[in-house]
Amino acid sequence: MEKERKAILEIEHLHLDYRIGGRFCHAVHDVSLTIHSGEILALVGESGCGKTQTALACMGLQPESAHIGKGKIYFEGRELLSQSKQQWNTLRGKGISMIFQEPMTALNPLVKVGKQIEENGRNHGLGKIQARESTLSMMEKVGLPDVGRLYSSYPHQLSGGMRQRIIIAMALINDPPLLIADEPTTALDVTIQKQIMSLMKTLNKELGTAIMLISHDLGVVSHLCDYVHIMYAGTIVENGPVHMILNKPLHPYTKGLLGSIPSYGKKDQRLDSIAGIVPSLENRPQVGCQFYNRCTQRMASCKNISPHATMRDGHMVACHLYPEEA
Amino acid sequence: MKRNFPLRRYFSNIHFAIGFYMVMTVVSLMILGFFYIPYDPNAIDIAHKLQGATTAHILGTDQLGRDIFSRVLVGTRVSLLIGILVVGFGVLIGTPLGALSGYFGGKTDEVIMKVIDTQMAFPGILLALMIIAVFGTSLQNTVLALGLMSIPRFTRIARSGFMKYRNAEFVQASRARGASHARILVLHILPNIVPELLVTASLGFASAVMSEAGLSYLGLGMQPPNPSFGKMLSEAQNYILQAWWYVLIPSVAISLLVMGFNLLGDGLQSINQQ
Amino acid sequence: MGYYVRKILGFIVTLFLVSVITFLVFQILPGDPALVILGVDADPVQIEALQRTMHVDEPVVERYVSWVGSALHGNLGISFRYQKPVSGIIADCFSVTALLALFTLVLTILIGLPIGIWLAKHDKAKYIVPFSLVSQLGVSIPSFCMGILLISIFTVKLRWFPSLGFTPWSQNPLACIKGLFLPSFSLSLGTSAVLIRYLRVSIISEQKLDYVRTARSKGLDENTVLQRHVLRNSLIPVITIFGMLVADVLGGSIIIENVFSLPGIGKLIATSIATRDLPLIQGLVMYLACIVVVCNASVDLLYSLIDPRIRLL
Amino acid sequence: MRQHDILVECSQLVKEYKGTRNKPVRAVHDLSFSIRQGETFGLVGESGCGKSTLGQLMVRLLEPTSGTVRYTNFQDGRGNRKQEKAMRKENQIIFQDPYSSINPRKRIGWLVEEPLIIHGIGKDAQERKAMVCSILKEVGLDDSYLDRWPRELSGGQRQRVAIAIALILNPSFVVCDEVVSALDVSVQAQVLNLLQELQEKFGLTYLFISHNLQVVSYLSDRIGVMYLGGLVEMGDTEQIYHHCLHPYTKALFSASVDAFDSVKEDLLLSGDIPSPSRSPSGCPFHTRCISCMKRCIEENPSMVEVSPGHFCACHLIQGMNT
Repeated sequence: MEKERKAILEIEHLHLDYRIGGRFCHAVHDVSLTIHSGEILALVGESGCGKTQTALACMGLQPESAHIGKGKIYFEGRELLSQSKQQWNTLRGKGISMIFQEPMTALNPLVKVGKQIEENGRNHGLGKIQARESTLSMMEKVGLPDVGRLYSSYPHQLSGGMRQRIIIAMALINDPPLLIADEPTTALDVTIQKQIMSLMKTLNKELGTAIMLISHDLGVVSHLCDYVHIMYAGTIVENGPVHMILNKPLHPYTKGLLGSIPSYGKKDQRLDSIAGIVPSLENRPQVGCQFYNRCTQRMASCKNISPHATMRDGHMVACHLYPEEA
Repeated sequence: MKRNFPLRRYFSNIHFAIGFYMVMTVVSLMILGFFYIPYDPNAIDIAHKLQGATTAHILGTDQLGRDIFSRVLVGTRVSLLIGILVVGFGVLIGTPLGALSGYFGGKTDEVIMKVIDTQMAFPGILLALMIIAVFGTSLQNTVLALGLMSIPRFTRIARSGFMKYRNAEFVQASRARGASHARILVLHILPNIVPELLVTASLGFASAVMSEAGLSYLGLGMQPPNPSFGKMLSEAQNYILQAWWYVLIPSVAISLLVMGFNLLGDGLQSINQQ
Repeated sequence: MGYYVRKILGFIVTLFLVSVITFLVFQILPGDPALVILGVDADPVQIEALQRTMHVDEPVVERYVSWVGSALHGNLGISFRYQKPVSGIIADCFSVTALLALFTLVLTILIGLPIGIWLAKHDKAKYIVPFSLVSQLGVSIPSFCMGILLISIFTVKLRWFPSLGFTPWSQNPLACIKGLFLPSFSLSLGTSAVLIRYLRVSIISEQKLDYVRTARSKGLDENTVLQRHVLRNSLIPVITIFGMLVADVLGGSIIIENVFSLPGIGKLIATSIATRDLPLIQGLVMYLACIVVVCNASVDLLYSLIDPRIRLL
Repeated sequence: MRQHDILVECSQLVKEYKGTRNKPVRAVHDLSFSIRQGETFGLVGESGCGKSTLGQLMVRLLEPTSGTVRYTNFQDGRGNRKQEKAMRKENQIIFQDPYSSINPRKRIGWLVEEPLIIHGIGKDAQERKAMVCSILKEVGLDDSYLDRWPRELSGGQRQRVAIAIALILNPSFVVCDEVVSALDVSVQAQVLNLLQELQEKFGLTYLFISHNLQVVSYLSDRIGVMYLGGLVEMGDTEQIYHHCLHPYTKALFSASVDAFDSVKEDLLLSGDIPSPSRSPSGCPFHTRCISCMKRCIEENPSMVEVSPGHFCACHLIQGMNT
């Protein structure tokens, strides 16, 4: 059923390193994923696992100190990493848009919000009047009231939820096929978070925009996404349809992550937490499983051999517990 | 290893390292001056006036034939002494004021900051000039005048530091644990702003040296015949046609000290921010 | 509106405190002020006359009120030395200092702005380290040292600039500019170094903010991001610095006018201290401080006009 | 069930701040409730609802504008230094941000020992050190941490240190203000487990403040839901979880998505949380409530006990009762 859909973004074996003390330390290690048109895909993991770095690489916005070693990113069949600065500029905001975590700081405090939305349209070839019209209609589409007045207000006059709506309007004004949303609701209150999530779902249905959602919150992901990739220390350890991952996790890290989430149902039980913390960039093993040190089911082979992704029960998992079947 | 580590961190900062050596150059000149001065710095020898560098006078002589090198050696004492006294004055008065202002806030803060802000209305050495105009020229009055001038910068830094930490969670927590105000001020907050105070002290030292030179250039600092760099400069200016190199010597001495302490301060600041 | 009311109130309070400080400092003269001013060997008649003009027998508050009252009417007393009204003497000198300050500020912007922006754009150690050392030189060499060095090079050796003195603008504008160039240049080295440093830090820290990333993710090219977003926002904190620089320039001009023998306020202060012409000093101090306060107030005003966030606070 | 002795009791607690133009801002508005010995009382609410202010009032970091906080097992500390010190020993607070909740310029050993010095506990340095080591062990850190600096520790470890500092005085009541909110899920679970272990071991009473309904309903025996400075609903966790009545609580449950549950009732609140400085008339929630009536705009509902131990402040409920 998914084969009918067109692949929009394909990441193939992406490696992203930082040079620390003369050594290359990987922030993203051999990540491959595909997003199809109209789909919502989630990248889930704890902080420092490389999910934001992956997303930034798709926008060409990774920090200057980052080094993309290997890998290819295809957007609608076109390779991105080898393109010129100018080509990046025409792609950003029109082909792929991105929204960020902090709605409080993501808008220029000195420019009227309407102008900031409009700027994205103007930059990609809309005329003055046309840009203004589509700004206003986009603002209505994201559920903002009284758009005429809001157009000429400054960011500090708006609440967090409203700002996030403005940012979404800005990202979608050129009707991009793909939206990358980096923790779009983390900084918001839960009731506002819910509003933004349902807005994103509506826009995904109405406009057909594919969304790559980056989140640490499996709860958010479970209600918004079709497909999930679980990242740990720069690698994707497990991926598959969201209900599969949640109901039948295979990788010990995914299991630990799910076990760590407190809920009423687990009352008076100990949470199955994972010992230790995500290793910092310098302390990641060059070979072997990244999760080796914290894993409760580790084996001798885990330390020296990097696991390969294998198909199991309808989803992919990279762990030696699930060897490749002949 | 443990002792070595912090020092390496400081000296790997180029600003700190250069500043340190500049200051040490001047300080070692001063120390040399305590043990050995080639000539009496105030001995007049008109026969040998305005000579260039010779083996007898390695930096030459001034308009009265006094040995410039000896005068430089003694002059460093004045600059450094005034610097230390002024910074001490500023730290001892400015920091507690800033601490009270920042920690307690409210009316205390308003009053203290209004007075401090008012002081900023007197540009440059104007405040010092006013005090000297009233009390006359002397070492004590110079220190008093420059010391008063240096209070605001310490008050500001201390205030912003104490304000930042006043409601920090660790301060709240220790207040909830029963720690007294004095304990919180001295043991919890102060250590956190010492690095910034050190930076300010270093920059304050530089500006004290500069202001003192300015005052004595105007003839309102140390009185002759005591050697001081500012005075030497203004004397040298009168002989600029005969001996152009003479103006260089006090200029370099002042700049070395000022730049040394400025670089030290800058270096400390960027080390703190790491 | 509350913002402006509070600002104006603060402005008035500052002016009041400035006048109190200026007044009080001159009241704590050790000993009999008339005796101090005229010297021990002065004529008793003269001393008595002076005591009368100084109203030493009245209470401090009354004297302050009458002093401020007449100061508000433009009467700052009579100079001992010149036997002329202080306000008239100040007015004569002020044009020199004002021109000098103006020249210095223009030079500061001409030097500081482009270099600061360039350095922020090229934020690499190989540019920053040498530059920051050079800028340290600018900050650390006192302007009077720099002035004397410039005189010895450009006036004495090369004879490019006239020697000391001042030509009024109305007489010969070119000669006026030539005469003021060296003093304002030596002042502007320090101030532009400060400006560059703040500008660079401000731009760089602004570039790290989230909204710049948002602007980039719209596909704007680097120059547009810089011009339309970063530069405008990072100039706002620099406005404050500029207010401080005005004070710096005025303070620096006190000494630099003496170095270049410019007949401005600074020169006047130095000579009046040497001659213990107290009413003149008092008037000069009050005058300079008021200029600084007014400058700072206008910077605040400018700030609130540019930054929409401020009015609400 | 645990004991029902009341440990802390608040009655008609009000805390006002001075806002812009001297208009008072009500951070906490007419709050009455009590916390029982040995229980975990969970306090949920969104930003600006006054839950942190309430936490600080409970340990007397802030003085209430009116109303009282009363402790049953020791004297009220007001005006009496000795009693105040005793109160400070019994009540502790732990904060959210692991990076600012411990002093970055002091070694771990010094930090953990300090409360002992303030309260004059322990004969000598040796005895105090032994106490420090034993409490560090309780929170899962060993002796090697004594000489380490906070900057060398991870977020989770710092939070453990913060817990150790709070518990070394052997308090009876601990306010946990968003203690796990800044931590990653796996570390959050470690700290939650630790808090539960320590509670059992030392018989602690927690006031657990969080915006995360999942965490609160996992950990708490009873829950209070706050909105704009007031409690809107309070009851046993079971009552709140299964039979919540207030529209806000319902919306909160609907919004705090749980990876395991399917959404029970899809309730989407419109609008933003009003700022506490512009609190609406009548029921504070009426601007966003889906079942707002005329009465709600005019009159603030009071807390009514709908079933034993379950309180709710809503005109809908009161309508049903009468």
